[in-house]
Amino acid sequence: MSIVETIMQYIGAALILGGSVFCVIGAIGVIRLPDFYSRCHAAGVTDSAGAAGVLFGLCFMSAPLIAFKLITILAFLWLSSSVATHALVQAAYARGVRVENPRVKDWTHGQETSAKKEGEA
Amino acid sequence: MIETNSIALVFFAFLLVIGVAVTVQRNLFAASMLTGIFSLVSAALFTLMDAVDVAFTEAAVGAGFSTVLFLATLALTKDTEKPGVKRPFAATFVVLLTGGALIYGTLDMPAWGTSEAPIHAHTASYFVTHSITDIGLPNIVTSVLASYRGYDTFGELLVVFTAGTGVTLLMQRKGLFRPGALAIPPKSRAPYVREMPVVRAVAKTMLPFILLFALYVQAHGDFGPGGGFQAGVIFATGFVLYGLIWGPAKLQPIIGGRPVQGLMASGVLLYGGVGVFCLLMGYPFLDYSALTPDHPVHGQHYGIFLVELGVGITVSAVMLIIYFVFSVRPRVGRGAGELGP
Amino acid sequence: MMVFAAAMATGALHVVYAIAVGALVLTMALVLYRAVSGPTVYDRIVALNAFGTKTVLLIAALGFLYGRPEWLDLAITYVLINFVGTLAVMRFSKHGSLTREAGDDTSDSGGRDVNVATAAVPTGDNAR
Amino acid sequence: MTQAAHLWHYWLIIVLGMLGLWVVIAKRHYVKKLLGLSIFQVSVIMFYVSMGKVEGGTAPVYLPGEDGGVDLTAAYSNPLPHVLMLTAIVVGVATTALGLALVVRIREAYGTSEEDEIAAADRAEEDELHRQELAEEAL
Amino acid sequence: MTLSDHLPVLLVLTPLLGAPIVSLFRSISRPLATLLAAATAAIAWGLVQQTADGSELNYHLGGWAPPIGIEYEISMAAAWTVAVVSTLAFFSILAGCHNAAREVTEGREHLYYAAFLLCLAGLLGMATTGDAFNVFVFLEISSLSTYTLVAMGKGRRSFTAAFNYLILGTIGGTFILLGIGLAFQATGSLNIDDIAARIQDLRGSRTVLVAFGFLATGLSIKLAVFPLHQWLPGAYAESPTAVGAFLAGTATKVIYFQLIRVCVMLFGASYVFEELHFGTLLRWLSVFGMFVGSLAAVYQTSLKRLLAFSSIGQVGYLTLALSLGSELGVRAGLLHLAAHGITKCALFLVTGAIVATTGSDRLSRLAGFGKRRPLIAFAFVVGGIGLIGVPGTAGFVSKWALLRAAFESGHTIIAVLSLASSMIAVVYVWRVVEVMYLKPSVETDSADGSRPWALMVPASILLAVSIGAGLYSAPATAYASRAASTLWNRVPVAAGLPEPRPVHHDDAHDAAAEHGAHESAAPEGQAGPEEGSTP
Repeated sequence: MSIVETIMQYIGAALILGGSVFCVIGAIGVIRLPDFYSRCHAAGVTDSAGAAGVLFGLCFMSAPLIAFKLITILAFLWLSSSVATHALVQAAYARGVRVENPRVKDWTHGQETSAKKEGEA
Repeated sequence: MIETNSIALVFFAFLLVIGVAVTVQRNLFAASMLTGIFSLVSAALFTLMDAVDVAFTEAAVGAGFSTVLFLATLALTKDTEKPGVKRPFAATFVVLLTGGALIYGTLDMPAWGTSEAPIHAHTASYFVTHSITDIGLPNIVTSVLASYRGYDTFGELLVVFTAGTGVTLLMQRKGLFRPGALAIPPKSRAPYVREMPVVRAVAKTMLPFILLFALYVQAHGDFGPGGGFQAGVIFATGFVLYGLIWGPAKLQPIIGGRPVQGLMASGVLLYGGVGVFCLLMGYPFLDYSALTPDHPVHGQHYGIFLVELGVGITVSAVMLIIYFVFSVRPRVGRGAGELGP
Repeated sequence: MMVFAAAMATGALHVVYAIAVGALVLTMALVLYRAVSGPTVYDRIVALNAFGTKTVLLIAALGFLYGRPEWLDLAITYVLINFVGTLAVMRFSKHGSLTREAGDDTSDSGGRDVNVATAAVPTGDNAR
Repeated sequence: MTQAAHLWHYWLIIVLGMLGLWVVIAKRHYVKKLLGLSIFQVSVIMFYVSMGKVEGGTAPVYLPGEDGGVDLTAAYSNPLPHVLMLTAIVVGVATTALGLALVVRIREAYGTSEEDEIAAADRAEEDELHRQELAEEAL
Repeated sequence: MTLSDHLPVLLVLTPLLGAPIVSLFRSISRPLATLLAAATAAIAWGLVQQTADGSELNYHLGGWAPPIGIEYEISMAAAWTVAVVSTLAFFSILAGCHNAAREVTEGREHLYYAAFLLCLAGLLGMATTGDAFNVFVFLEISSLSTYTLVAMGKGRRSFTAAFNYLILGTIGGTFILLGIGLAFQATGSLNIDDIAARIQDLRGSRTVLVAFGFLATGLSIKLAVFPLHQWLPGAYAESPTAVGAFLAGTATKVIYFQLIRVCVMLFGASYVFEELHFGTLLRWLSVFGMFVGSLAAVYQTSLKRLLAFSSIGQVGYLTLALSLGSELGVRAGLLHLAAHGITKCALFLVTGAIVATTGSDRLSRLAGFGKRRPLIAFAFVVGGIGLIGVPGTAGFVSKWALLRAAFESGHTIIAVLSLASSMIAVVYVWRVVEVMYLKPSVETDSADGSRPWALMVPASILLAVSIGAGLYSAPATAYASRAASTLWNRVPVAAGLPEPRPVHHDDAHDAAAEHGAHESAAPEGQAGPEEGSTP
């Protein structure tokens, strides 16, 4: 095994472990954060940083074809999960789901009526 | 093995939690989503148990298509369940009896995973040892599926066809497939058109790749997990995505009515036609050696390719039709006792 | 260096995959808790979506752990299914129960009989 | 007790399946019944698949061998249950689709998808018919 | 191989491939479906003729020998069953031709006929296959199409009937799947003969016991054996006339044949009846079923429901014959399978004709029907007499065989009880006769513009067959005796693994050359029609 491969494996291992850590952190966020929108953010961390870490890390360990598939998965994942979250948040907002975090000004409250109207249109 | 077992144990715990959640959840939208996740986790468990083809199918069908159907149904029916159960003690008794009998039956089964179990000793050993020379494909599952037990698969295709026929009979309204039958009145345009532009753009980008991936799965089934059935479902899923975002009225001119119904039958006829061709050549039904009598192995390859194609065509057509007739069904008002067509 | 490389190639790499799998399983467990407990349907959907994507990563990692990484096709399917599933939830719940839970974040209004305003039928006139 | 160490996979699967069966029998809402049915079916599929697992084996797709051929010495899991279960999955989804189509029609015809309400509606209809017949006979 | 060698598979293929073809040609779907059903029936009778000497036809699908591949195995009993089933299917479809137009929404008859043919194909495939899992596959084809067909009935209750049938039927099917799986686990084979031979050494195994339990329970659900019969009345009574006639005549009969095979062939009669004493359990369930079904039939107010409950009672006779655990019992079972199938199919068709003239199948609407429509009423009486088992009808032949079998196995009480339940049959048939002939006509028929003759012609032919077989029963009884004895005395042989096909040594290289594959040292597998990309 050449030095280059070894270094690649180290980088890969580091990325995988880093991605795993991001996943767990994000998951804790999904549990602990107070309202829907901030939980969305936490879930997003697992889907972006977590997924990227794990999948890029695996890329470093694998043959070109496998790496290509991994990149494809990552591309699909990034596109689909971010879009799904976006659509979901928009729907939730239109339905008047509130921000619960007391330290942030609840600006949904003021616009609730117009949001409701839009949602029913 | 300890690794496998511990991961399996965690998966089982997930499945139990999800199962209980499905049972107690009275919001049926949530219950359907949880069932989808149940399928996804069980598919992961199948992978762990080396059943990659089964996992592929379960993910595409159980987690994907079934869930979409459940949701589409719930959009048409009442979506919360009334509290309370029917005959809880009788049900529990039946379930305990059945489960007890099954557990009693496992007591004489060989330990999980032993390679000496009789199930591995007899026919399976033949498939593992000889399918490479008999048929010559790396994926043993495909060899068994399409050739050794090709008739079962033919039956399976007919099951799909039956479902397609049945759902169409039950749900299709007259003139549904006529062009313009689904013209959207301007007032109710909102639900589709108002859909977020970002979603639309991304879906449009992904669509060709999904269809391409389906073709890849179709062709690659001989070499790895995949095959006609999985490809058919994924192909249909691409169109389902299109229908979800642009609405069935936009989907209808693309898939057409009669053409899809024709495809539904033609996949079955392609599969059966290959068999009948063998029969006419003087070989038994579905003996693909008849395709190239000089080189039986080549015949097997051609035969498997053709029948997998037939499976793919019928499955995608049936899935599309089923989704389509569900999604265009108008929602009935609450308590309306009117009859259907 | 070569010694390390040998270690990486045999045992350590395996351990890395195992840790990744463990972390992903932990993530799934936590997210599943959110999916089961709610409180709003939107929370469930987000959690289930995240659960699905973690399954994708898990399948990929498992493939490497067991030395058959060519199973990645499976993971691609999972991504697609997950995306379509989430969109389907949103599309079909447009007039459904999602509105119902949004109002009260405290409980599932499961059994409550709330009148769903019969919103415009999307494909109106083929009914007749 | 030694058996528990070897058979717990099967037993957990059986518990899952029985959960599904319980939902089918005890729940009243038709969609819920179908959800339970699909859980039951998935468990049966799992039961088959786990019978096919060989310890230390790998998926039944040939590994490349030493001499450019395939590796026949490796332990492969049993492909036969997998093939059977592909069919069973298809049967499951076909049943689900048909069942859901029926649920939609039932809902349209009765205005509900709860079993007891439908039974009550049927009984009321039957009673009404009977009453009419009695009235006719009396005439 | 000549065409007649292919008859076993052609029998199933004709309706199976006929269904998609029928669904494509909507304008000629009606005559096409009738033609296909007729062809199927002809093939089935050809098989009866081929097996008449007690031989067994084997057909290896895909060219793979039994334990590896799927085998069609047509014994005399199987040929008997498929002949009855396909003939009844032909007559039902002939009758349904007329009625489909009214009962199925316009523009969809072609799909209706496709479902009909699929149902037939599923039943035939189940009866002829020699592979346990293949039984499940074809069971599901027939079940799924049955659910659809039942839901085609007139009122909204047909939907609930179909749904209940779907739920119970799927549970039954899944139980059967579990049973097959456990037997597969114990023996490693899926071929019925092979399992049967291997299971003889595993008699003490708890797995085998539970496998039998699940197979028997699953089949009992599908067969509507007494405590598991809830789906049957709705499914038969709410479905369209032709479907009701077809199901009543065939569906339970094929399942019954499967139960015979499971008890006698798969697990071995000595295991099932002597070790497990399954016969005792089944016998009492049958007796209960006979009484419950017949008594419930007495209290029905609609004709179709009356016939449906009578079917539950008749299933009791069928299982009673099997539960005797003797060759004579199987013979009686085979005879009753045919006799009841023909009679019940005819009765449902006559009921269809009654509905077509009066507009309802309520008993109260039949007052004075005997004077208004003497021929239809007479046909019903003839059918009812067959149902009771009066001498001179096919029903008598089979019930006599059953009584003889019961006496010979020493079950005198059972024989007396079955006679007693026949007396209840007299009561419910008499109720109809009383209403039709003795009550004054209260109203004129609500003419709904349909001609009952399309239904009456096939029904009369079937009734004539029933009377003919009752008067001249020798060929049928002789065939059934022989079929029962071959089935009963069959010794299963464990199938060894076949030799693999000879390898063409240059296959891989040829293929590589032909398809331009670059890796000359590629594994043989990669030389497929599409180029491989295995990493």
